[in-house]
Amino acid sequence: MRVEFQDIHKYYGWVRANVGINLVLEPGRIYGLLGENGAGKSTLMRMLAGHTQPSKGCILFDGEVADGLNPSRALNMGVGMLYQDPLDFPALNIFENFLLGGRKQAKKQTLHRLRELGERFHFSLPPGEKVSELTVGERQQLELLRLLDLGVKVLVLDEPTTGISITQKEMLFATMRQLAKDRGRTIVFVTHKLAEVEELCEEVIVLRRGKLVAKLQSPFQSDELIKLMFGSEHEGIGKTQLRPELGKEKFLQLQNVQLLGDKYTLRDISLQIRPGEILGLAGLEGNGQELLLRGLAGLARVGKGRLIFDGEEFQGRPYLKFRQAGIHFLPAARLEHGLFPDLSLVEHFRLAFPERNGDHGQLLPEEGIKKFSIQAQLSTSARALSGGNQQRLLLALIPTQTRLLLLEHPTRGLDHGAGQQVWSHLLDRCRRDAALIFSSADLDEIKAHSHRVLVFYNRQIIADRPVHSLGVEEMGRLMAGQGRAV
Amino acid sequence: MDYLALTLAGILSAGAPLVLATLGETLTERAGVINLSLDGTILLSAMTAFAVAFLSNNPWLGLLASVAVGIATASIVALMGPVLGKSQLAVGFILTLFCRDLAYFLGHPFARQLGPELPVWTIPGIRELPFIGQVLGHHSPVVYLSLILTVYLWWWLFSTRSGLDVRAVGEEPWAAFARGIKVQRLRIVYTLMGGALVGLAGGAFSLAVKPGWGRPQGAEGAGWIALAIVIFGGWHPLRAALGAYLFATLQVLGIHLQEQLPGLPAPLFQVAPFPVMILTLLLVNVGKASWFQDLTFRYPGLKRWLSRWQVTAPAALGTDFRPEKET
Amino acid sequence: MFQAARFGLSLGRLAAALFISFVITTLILLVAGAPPLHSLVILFEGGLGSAAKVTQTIAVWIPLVLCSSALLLTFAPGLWNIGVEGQIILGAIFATGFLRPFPAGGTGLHLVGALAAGMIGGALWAYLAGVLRTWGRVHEIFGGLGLNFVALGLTLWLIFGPWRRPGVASMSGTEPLHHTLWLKGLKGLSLNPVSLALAILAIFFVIFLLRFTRWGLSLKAVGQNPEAALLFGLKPNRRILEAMVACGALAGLAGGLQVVGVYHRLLPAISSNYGYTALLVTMLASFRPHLIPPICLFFAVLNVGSIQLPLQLQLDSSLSGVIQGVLVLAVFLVHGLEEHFRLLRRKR
Amino acid sequence: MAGRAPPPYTPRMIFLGKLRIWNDGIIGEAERDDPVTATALFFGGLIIRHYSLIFLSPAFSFSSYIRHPTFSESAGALLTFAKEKIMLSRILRLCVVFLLILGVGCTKETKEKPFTFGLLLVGPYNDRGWSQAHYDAGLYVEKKLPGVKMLYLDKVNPADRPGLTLPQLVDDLVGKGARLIIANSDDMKDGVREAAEQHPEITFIHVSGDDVLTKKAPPNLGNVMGRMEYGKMMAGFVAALTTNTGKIGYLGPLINEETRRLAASAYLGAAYGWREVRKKPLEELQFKVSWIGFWFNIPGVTADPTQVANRFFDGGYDVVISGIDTTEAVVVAAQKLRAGRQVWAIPYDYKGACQGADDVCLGVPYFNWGPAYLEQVKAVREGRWKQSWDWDGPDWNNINNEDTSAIGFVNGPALSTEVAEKLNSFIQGLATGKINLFQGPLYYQDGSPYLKAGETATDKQIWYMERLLKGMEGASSPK
Repeated sequence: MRVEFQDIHKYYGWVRANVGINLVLEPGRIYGLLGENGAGKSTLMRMLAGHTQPSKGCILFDGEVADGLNPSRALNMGVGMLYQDPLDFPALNIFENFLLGGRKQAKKQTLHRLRELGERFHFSLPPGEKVSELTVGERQQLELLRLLDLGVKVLVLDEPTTGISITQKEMLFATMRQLAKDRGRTIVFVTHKLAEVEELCEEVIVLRRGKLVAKLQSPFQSDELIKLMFGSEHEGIGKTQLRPELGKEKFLQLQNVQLLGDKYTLRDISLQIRPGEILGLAGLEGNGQELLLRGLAGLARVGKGRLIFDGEEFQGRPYLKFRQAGIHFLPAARLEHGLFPDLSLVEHFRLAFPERNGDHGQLLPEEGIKKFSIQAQLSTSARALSGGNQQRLLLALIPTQTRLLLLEHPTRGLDHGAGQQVWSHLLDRCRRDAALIFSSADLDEIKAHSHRVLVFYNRQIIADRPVHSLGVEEMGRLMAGQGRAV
Repeated sequence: MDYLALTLAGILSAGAPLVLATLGETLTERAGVINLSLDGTILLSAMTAFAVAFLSNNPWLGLLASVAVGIATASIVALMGPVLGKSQLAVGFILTLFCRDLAYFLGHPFARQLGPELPVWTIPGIRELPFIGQVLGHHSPVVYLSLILTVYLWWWLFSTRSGLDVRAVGEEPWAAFARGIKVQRLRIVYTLMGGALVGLAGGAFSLAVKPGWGRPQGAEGAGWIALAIVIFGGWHPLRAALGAYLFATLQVLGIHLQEQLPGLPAPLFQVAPFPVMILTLLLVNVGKASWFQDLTFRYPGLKRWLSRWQVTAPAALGTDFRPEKET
Repeated sequence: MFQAARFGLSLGRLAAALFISFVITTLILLVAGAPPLHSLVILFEGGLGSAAKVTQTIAVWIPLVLCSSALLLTFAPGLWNIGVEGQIILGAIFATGFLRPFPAGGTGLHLVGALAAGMIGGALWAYLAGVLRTWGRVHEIFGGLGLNFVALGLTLWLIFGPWRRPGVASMSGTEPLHHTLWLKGLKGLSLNPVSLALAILAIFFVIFLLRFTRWGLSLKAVGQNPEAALLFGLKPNRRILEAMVACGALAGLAGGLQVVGVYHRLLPAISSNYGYTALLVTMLASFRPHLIPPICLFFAVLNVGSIQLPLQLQLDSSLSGVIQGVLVLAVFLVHGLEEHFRLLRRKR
Repeated sequence: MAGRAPPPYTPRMIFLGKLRIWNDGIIGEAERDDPVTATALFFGGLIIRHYSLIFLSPAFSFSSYIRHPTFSESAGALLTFAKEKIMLSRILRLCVVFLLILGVGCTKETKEKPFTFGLLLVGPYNDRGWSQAHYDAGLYVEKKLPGVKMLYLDKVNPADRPGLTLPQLVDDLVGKGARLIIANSDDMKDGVREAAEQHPEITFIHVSGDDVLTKKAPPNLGNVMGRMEYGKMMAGFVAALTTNTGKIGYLGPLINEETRRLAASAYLGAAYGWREVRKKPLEELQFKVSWIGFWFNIPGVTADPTQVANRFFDGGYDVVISGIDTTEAVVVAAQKLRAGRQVWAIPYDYKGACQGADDVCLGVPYFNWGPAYLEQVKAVREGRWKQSWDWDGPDWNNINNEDTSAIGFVNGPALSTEVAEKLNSFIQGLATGKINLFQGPLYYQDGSPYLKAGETATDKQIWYMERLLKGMEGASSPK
């Protein structure tokens, strides 16, 4: 089946997830859809699978406009999608998961199909087992079998290889080649791993910031792809600002720390930070940066090891102790996790600076608004602020005595100028002996501002290097699992 | 022996409306919707059932009317909750009060009237059996219905395709949506069907178990107890029905025990289901509390011990699912 | 200009909700075979028709306002404190318990003590629901509801058991308090200046807390975004417990006033469903404090006036509850439809 | 379309008495084939009709409209605009009052009123029990004394009328012109006394109370009660002569002197019948009292009388004597009978309590409050009322004479003629004083003496029954 995207736009409030995408997918081919986190890959594919509708533009199947697509219609048209976070039913067993949304047929037959498909791919999926007991990889296998059983014509796989073994991966690739060649299926392989794209795909589509930046034929040049993905023209954040001097003493130390997250565990982290130091965390989302930042803020449980701040052991202490010690965390989802949507700016100031009671009426908030050039009034609610203003508000709310700043994606969603402003504030803080640890999907930003870079891959820190010894390209390669670990 | 058989028969009969209501609510909650309005719905349908039976002199029409009332109130829950995205809990709560008062208001002319009751059926084959015959052989049709429905719903929910769809919708609506299951439609349909059963429970009260209408009818509080039993029963039809019978036993036994142990405070038996409900919820949910996670981290055995007791609520229970909100 | 437009919009909403309620109420009355307008006139006359009735209405208004303003405190952090009913009961139990050792009478000091005991009782019960919520993750609706029934059971046990009247086992209540322990009303009227003052004080106090203190603000913050509240160091769990306790104390005060000011003894129905009615009031007010007193007044008029329906029209007095329920449902419906159509429009 | 038969789903099936509106015919007939549309039109039509007429038709009488529930009635009403204006202004005034909260109160209606007495009933006026007996007595007074009007309010108990106190209700009745207030429940004792103190100009009767006896009553409060002991003795007698198993259950309300007295009387009657008539040893008679905690069922508060009755029957008790205000015992007995068991029940309080339960009802001891009420009303109206404590007995000439006898016993359809005959001679014995069951030696349940041998109980001894009697099972006092 031939799939055509015509001028697809997708907006979520302020966010432009997809902008004017035109694309044709031919039957019998394997496409790689490449891009950094937040580039709009998943959104585009979710529209194809009918999970969400485009704000503008349309999708054509074999030249016919598919209007008002929903998952059930998309499935009927033959589009199946394997979601990154498996969209399955942990509380039900494997057989039931296989059955759901599938063809109506006898139980015996279904069981037979499940066994047959499992054998073909060497997946071990006992029908009676609960899905909540499976690994993410096994859950993806199950989903894959289910989609194949449905006989989809267009198969979208969103990061399918994260949790499966190399043999299983090779089997999977072989199957996909077979499906494409012999049965004329269209396969879209959404990934950030260059090696897999090079190994499997005949064509690669690169998205960057919601736009389609390239469509290339195999064979690919790795360097070129990395440039396309992460940008090489340094359009991002200015790098001219001076880095602060480093202090002497190591005021934050992690010794063989184990961090326990909701979804995964980070093991054996050892780190040292000095005042004024800026540490960039590079890595694709879900590889451990989030957990490290939260762990340092006292929001994740420390399983083993010691977390020493200013000579005191902090593991096991409540979040408030961390906060009182001058550690401050700003989440990436500003409105969802960081602000109170319906409270006004003044109220935010009142909440953030309890000790400065006298100033609450006007002075402090006005000062803050001016200093951080927040374009709003005192009575504006946080919900009504633009992304940049939300971030500026969050910065304005950081207590003055803060000594360790932990930021997730400090400039995500901001334009150039706003990003510059954010950084000048942050650097200013660091010059006054605060340390800063931030994660970013923009490698140029990391390159521009960090003293040191940690690269995460596969939920491990695979590199801890001074920034001058690590180029953007190499960072990208390491993140995509293509470099040697250090 | 005779006494035991008669007591058992009494429990089956007294528990029947409660079983119907718990089954209905179990069905609704399995689809991810909480219908909190049970207590009011039961009264309103009990009143309607009696009024219709009284006017038409036909208890079966009354039973039908009770089902209709159950569906009607459930449709308000479905409209406000799944469709319009208002808080299901809030709407259910308001409806509880509203339906109860409406029942008293509209039922006023029918209070303390003599009206028709559902007939008692004798099951020929079973009636003659020595012990079982006395327990099972001679009951109102709603009692048989409650027994049959319990087994049927259990089979349906866990062994059929449509039952699977319902569970899927209540667990992961977005996953179900991605698989082309019409989540919204199923939620509405099963809210209504659950409501129908709850309505039937009301009819069973006023046409069989506590025949007649009045203020109070005697069914007051049954809805809340049913809600508690749904939780106690872990959203499983068999266990829920068992819970309902357990409660009926408790009530029958309560009168007995009160004579044997006069020191026992009588209200104990009236309020017993509620502490049990709180305890069940505690066991279900405490695993998510951070202090408890700390504890299980230190003593991993605790988690295993707890998991033996745990039942899980449908993961998406009471949540808002509206795909149109995404865009 | 913007303000005016918003005001107009909310007025429109109100008009729509009122219209819907009016239509439904009319229907219900017609179905019941009652003359619709006449019934409504009787209902309102029954609540406002004479000075005595107005004072009765105010007597109902007092606990309603106390409980509704208490609920504002728990709704601020997003809690559904359905357990307020049980908190009233516990307040009544504690107040009665405090006064029981004084069968020969006492002074005003005893009354103050009884009210304080009532507040403590309500607060304790609320604290229990709060702990279940914060530490046990038991949703406050189910925790509170369960505790309501337990509170009722406790009352009954006391009335039939340790606090029974000698030789009597009846649900009709405990031995009445000595008349010096009655919080007296104005001569010949059921209007009680002390209770009235306490209720007015309570609503102003709650408005003050929510509008002008950081504590009130942090409650709202917890309700809006618990995660951000945690990041801001606002201790969401502690705030939730505090809100519950404060709410429980006010509800307990209402319960204590029911004992010393209205019934002069402990009854099983001492809470008079005011907790549930107050929940309706608060929802109808959409959690806006300044709407609480008028809505409470409206509901109190309905409650008091409804007694005229059986007296004059041989109707059941539960019409008041029907109207109250319809009103809140209508407001929900109007809000829900508005949002629904906005979503649909946005989709298009 | 004209002349077509009404469709099968006419609203008659749905709602009572509204058929006229349908048949009036604003609603198009063609839609009747479609139930949904028809229902919508039915309701829509109701509303449109009711409100459009007010605003559109200048010739339509507003006041007659709101006075009458249906169009067909109101159409016949007079087209008086004057009245309409009065009503409108009343509404307007109400609005003003409502807005100003404490605005000027309405002027009282100044019409000449007939003599009005108020009746406060603890249960529903149609409970086929205690409250209905009082209600019927009120109707009896209205019938006997033209120009006397009854105002009644039923369900006066805190569970049904939360938030309202007895003095408030009395205020309201007094405001409506009542000059005599009768409160019919033991429960209202404290409230009545309080109200009587507040309204010294009004006469109060507290039924079943003893405030006059204990001298707690203010001078404007009197007590009335019927000597139900005799009725209960007859009930017990009949039960003992009918039972096959020798087990009699007594469904008791709450525990106090009155209820102990009545339960004990029933036992005495049963014991007499068992020993003297059936000539069986008293040890073989089981008589058990189960208390539910109030005069009628309040779910979640009292024990459920349905359950208690069920337990009696399932436990082999084949006659249940009801001591509560409602009819659960009879209803459950009828269910058991249909299930093939041979059981009987004896309701209480109300003459018509046997209706509808023909095959199980042995008879009913009932109160006939009419004569007492009539006397009180007359006395108050004529200004010769004096405080008294009346304990009225049956008219032994004819205990079922509605003009003279305060209590009676109606034989039930299930009563065998043989037992009925024996009952008659028992009643004769009571009437002539040949049989006096409150005669010693009698012992309390705990073995302590109640009446010495040969001693006959005084009224006070009977009234203040402290415990149940020896031979009865069940709690004597709250534990």
